[in-house]
Amino acid sequence: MPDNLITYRECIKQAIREALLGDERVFMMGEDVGRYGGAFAVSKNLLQEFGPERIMDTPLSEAGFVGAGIGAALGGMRPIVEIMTVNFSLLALDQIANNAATLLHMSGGQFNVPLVIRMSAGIGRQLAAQHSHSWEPLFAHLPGLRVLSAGTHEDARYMLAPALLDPDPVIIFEYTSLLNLENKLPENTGSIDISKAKVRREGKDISIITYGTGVYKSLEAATELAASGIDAEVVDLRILRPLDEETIIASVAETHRALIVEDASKSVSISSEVSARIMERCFYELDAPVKRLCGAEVPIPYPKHLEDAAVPQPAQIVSSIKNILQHA
Amino acid sequence: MPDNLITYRECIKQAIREALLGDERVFMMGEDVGRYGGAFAVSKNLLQEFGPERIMDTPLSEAGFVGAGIGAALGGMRPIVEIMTVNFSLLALDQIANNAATLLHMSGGQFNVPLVIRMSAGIGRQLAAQHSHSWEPLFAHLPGLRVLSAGTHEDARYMLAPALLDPDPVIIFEYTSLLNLENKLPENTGSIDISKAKVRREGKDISIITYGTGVYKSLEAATELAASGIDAEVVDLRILRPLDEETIIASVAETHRALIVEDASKSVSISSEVSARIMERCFYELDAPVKRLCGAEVPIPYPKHLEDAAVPQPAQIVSSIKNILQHA
Amino acid sequence: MAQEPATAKPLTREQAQKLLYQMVLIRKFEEMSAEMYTKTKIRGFLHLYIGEEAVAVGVMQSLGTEDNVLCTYREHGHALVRGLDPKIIMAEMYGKQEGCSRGRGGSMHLFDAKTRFYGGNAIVAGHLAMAVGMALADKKMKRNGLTCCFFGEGAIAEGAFHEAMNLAALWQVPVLFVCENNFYAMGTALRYTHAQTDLTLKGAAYGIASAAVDGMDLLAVMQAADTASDTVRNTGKPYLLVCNTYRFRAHSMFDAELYREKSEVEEWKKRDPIPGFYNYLMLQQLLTADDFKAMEIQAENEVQEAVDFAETCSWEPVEELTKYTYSENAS
Amino acid sequence: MAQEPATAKPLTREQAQKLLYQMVLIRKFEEMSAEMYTKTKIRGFLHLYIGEEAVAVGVMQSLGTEDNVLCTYREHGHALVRGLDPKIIMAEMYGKQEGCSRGRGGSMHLFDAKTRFYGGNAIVAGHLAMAVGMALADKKMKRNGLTCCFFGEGAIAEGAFHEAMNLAALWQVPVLFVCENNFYAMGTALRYTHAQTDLTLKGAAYGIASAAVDGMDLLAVMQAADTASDTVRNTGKPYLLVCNTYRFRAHSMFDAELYREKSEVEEWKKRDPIPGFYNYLMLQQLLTADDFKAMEIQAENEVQEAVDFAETCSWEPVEELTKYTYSENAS
Ligand SMILES: Cc1ncc(C[n+]2csc(CCOP(=O)(O)OP(=O)(O)O)c2C)c(N)n1
Ligand SMILES: Cc1ncc(C[n+]2csc(CCOP(=O)(O)OP(=O)(O)O)c2C)c(N)n1
Ligand SMILES: [Mg+2]
Ligand SMILES: [Mg+2]
Repeated sequence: MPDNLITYRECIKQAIREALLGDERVFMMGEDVGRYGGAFAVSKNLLQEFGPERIMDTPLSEAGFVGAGIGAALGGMRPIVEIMTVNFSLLALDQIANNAATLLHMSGGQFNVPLVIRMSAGIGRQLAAQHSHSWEPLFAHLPGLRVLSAGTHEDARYMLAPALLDPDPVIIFEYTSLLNLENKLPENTGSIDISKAKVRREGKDISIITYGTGVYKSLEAATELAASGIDAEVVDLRILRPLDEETIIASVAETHRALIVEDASKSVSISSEVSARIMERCFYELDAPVKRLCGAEVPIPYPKHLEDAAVPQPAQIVSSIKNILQHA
Repeated sequence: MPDNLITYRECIKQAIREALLGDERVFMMGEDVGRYGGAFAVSKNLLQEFGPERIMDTPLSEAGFVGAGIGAALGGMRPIVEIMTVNFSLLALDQIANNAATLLHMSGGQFNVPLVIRMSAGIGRQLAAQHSHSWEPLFAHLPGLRVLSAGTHEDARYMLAPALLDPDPVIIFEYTSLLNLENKLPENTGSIDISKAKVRREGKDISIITYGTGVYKSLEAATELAASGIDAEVVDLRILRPLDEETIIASVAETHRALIVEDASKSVSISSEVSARIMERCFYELDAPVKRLCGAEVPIPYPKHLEDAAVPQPAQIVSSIKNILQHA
Repeated sequence: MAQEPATAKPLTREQAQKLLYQMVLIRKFEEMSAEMYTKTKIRGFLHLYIGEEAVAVGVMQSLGTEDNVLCTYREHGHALVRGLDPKIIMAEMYGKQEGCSRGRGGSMHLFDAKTRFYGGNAIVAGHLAMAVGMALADKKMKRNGLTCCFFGEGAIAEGAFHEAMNLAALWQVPVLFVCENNFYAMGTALRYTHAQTDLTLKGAAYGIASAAVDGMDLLAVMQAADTASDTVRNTGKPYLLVCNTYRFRAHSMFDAELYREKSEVEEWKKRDPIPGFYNYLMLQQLLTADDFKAMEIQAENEVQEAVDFAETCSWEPVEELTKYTYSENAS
Repeated sequence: MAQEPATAKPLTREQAQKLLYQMVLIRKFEEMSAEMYTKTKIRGFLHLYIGEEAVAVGVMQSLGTEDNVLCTYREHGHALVRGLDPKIIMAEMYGKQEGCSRGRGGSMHLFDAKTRFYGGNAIVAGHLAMAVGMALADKKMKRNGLTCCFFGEGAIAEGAFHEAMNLAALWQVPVLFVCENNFYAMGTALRYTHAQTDLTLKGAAYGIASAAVDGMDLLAVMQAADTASDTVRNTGKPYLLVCNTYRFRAHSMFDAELYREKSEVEEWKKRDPIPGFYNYLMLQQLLTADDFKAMEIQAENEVQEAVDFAETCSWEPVEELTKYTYSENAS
């Protein structure tokens, strides 16, 4: 890679290596993370470097190994559990919702669960209905969880460390379609505040509020809009639960307009929540109704043209924004 | 019971009996539906009446028997699968999301899944964190499902029949805290349109939009408000997916104000979705920002006073509405 | 019922009486709980262990303080034997903040960090994989403890059981799986829950050593549990111990018991572990009738004190509702 | 590899050649699929069955048209043998609307109502309980069919396997569970997936009859499958048939095969089911070298026609994206 260009995959891998090197309580487990090298080659060679105690291949047993991760966290370890893709996460959702998310409160503060669960997510590789889910909204509904979404190289590289320091369960969504993408890492990051959203581009005409694969798509759209003289701000939510409401409100209070963009299907989504919060906090500041550009309400089909049609594309972001600005 | 008063429990039971009598493809299965008589005595004596082929006790295997229900539906039966309470439903969520909800689309229209899943839901019986979930929002996010909420005796009695006629998977939420409640059934119901919300009380000052246990609570609040000269409309969503947007919009277009009430915790909830839709469709008609009164973002604790504090109560509905009207 | 098992471990008078006392205390504590339930002091679900006392007492005596214990929602007995003060258990069941879970959990969710008592878990079979993970942590951290996980025979039908057993066996971690087979999962009898009703055969499917024992016979349970715990400690591998027992009471307070004959319950009551062990101790001259009287009075007093304590305890302020949803909210 | 199994069923020349042809067709079809993948005509995941052909061919010949078939994402072979036209399979893999799932599913989701082919299921072990339910429906409706459910040995670690087996055995429904044990679940070898690697022992935990067979030997598979299917039909009960086999190719197109030695693959290739069965037929004089040549050409032609067909097929209009999300949207 020329200069300081780095792939999103390499960002995740470096984050994991750093975590394993920095704390011997950290270990990683999941399906095919070891001998196979990770379903998406994220953990390639880590088994060789750290050995089978730190990089544990598990059988196909999502509920089992997530539950074991919770137990290991209770027992003083700092497990990184990889669910190969979000599509298999429902098998472990009872463990996550009923154990990881509730134990601290239910035990009156006695038992916290310092567990990190990483999952590949997102659509865009023609994997069809059962392998293309965007289930961020399901996790973001559950009290007791912290839910992160790594929509940029920066977050892929630097979110894991603070997640591991969090005494409570943290879910990290990573995006398969970004894995091969190269980008620069910002200088001097190294510590990320995982309670804060981040303005990825400042602008004064409208706030594009997004996360995950929506971030680069929105930045692309913003660049195109700039050519038409429209100055869009791009807010990367990053933390889907608990939402950083202040950053959202601050942005919309400045721009007076908002478009929320996400791949997940529209009903009962992150976008719904963001829209409702803007309604509650910024109603009198709005120059136009907040709009949502979300995934279609459909199981994702296999062919490229239908898959593309199922989630927002930069061109739609551009046209939606032009539309909002024309009518306001 | 005097006159035509009937308990919510009896409503459900009659609905099930009617279904079993009316179509021999219908059978019911679930944990303890037979010999035990149903965890909440809903199906008491049905085993005696219909025999073990039609009322099947299953082992503790939520994923297994829900999956089997999907298979039986594919095989031409019309299964009513009871998940004892919503709290165990995550164990079957993969089956529901990846099989029941996607098969029709994924197979290009070849395989529909005429399955009905009933679940007891809601809080109010001091069952603590793992047994007090309000997970309607999780199900309402999933394309391919129809999600119903029986917040009244009428719906407990008459929703099942149209659900069984639906060629696609239907999830019905029933509310444990209502089981012993007696009420009259409206005359001449008998057929319910499960694509439509229902205005349970007409009013012109504000729309209370709600579902589930929120319905009777909101009606109670509306009665109290009427005493203060406030005329609140109560919209029972009933169908949480796909939402009947038109009824919501029509109501808010008349009242120009809305409060959304639900027991589920606030973030990424049904209320979020309803608020976002009102934003999109009624922004210019609103006299005040839409507010949400939802469950607290917390695992539900056991003691009565904390449990009560965790979900909206009629008094809060009243004060929230007074607040909205004062500030508008 | 007073037959001596093959190789009873020689008991001192003190040990013997302590064990009997534990069973009596559970019995009295739960009888009082039922009473307090009807007086609406206790609410929610209440699952009584009456009849099954020999299992908790017999297994728990084989454990040490460094071991972890996980139970189901039917865990008052286990909590008592593990050493939780009856006062804080009763306060918990009242929902008072002096309770062992701050009143947040109630009967189904007793937790206590000091005694490594990890609940009180109310999703059937939901704690089995956690137990495997706790044992994994012990193994990784080279600590000596084992993890003891109690569950009902109904739990074995859940996929969670299968995954936990396979992982424990694959990873070779020290978990003692204790199946409390009381022959019913709510109203569903063993034969309607499992195609294969010999539950020890389940172990073989994972290459896990298994044994079954008469769970109404305290000495038999003790011996089987000692063997099981020793095996887990010596091999570092999991073990499945099936204790065949019976609950004399309803599943919970909402159970009309339509699914079993009264006569069946009466048959099992003849095998009540308390008179069983009582008779044995009398025969061995390790107990007098007066000892037992005193024991009953002591247990009744302890239970009454627990109730008195719970009555005086306080409600958590509503303002603290969301405290401990996340750790940063901790004071 | 040409040893005759104990009690081979006497084959006519026509039958024998048809079976061989099916294996050859799968092989050619998949080689072409791999090629079309590299040409980016096919996208997404592509899981090849090459090396495992004897399992699908051997089992499927024991089934009738009234039987249901459920498979995993590695199902091109099963679809072909079940009688789906190679054209509509290839069109599906191209994502064209003339495909068997209207192009919506691709390689992992072949569906065909006419032949009772219920996918193409890509959540590992997610289709097992469905299979049980389909068999339950057959039983309730007093139809004669059995339900045949294929899955990999990796699936056995999932809780879903356990629940499905127990339910099938409890309910006594006619399911033929066929475990295609190719010794790897992606990169995880059998010994890292299961503590108990003798998979037939799994059946015993549910009282389900089980057998294992050399899945590289078509005649052996046929015979074992006939026994299994007959047993299911005659008893109405489930059966677990473990076919030990091997995939010669990578798990999918994204697999560097770091987890196994090339030499291991080469060893297994010596047991390739196609030359194995070819040699047997030559010995039995049921096949000539010319027959085989002709067969290969015929298969190549069929596959080429499938590709040609797929090329000419059309894309579903974007406007139809949400069609069939619900039945009422159906035209
Ligand atoms: C996953 C799940 N499903 C259903 C229930 C409801 N439920 C509570 S206890 C119980 C029976 C459990 O039987 P068993 O495991 O034998 O334990 P026992 O109550 O007999 O001690 C059921 C069905 C639950 N708590 N969790
Ligand atoms: C529930 C679930 N977890 C993980 C995956 C990812 N995955 C796809 S195939 C596979 C291996 C399956 O192995 P096996 O069952 O032996 O079948 P094989 O591919 O060998 O035919 C895995 C882990 C999945 N599809 N579903
Ligand atoms: Mg039991
Ligand atoms: Mg395999």
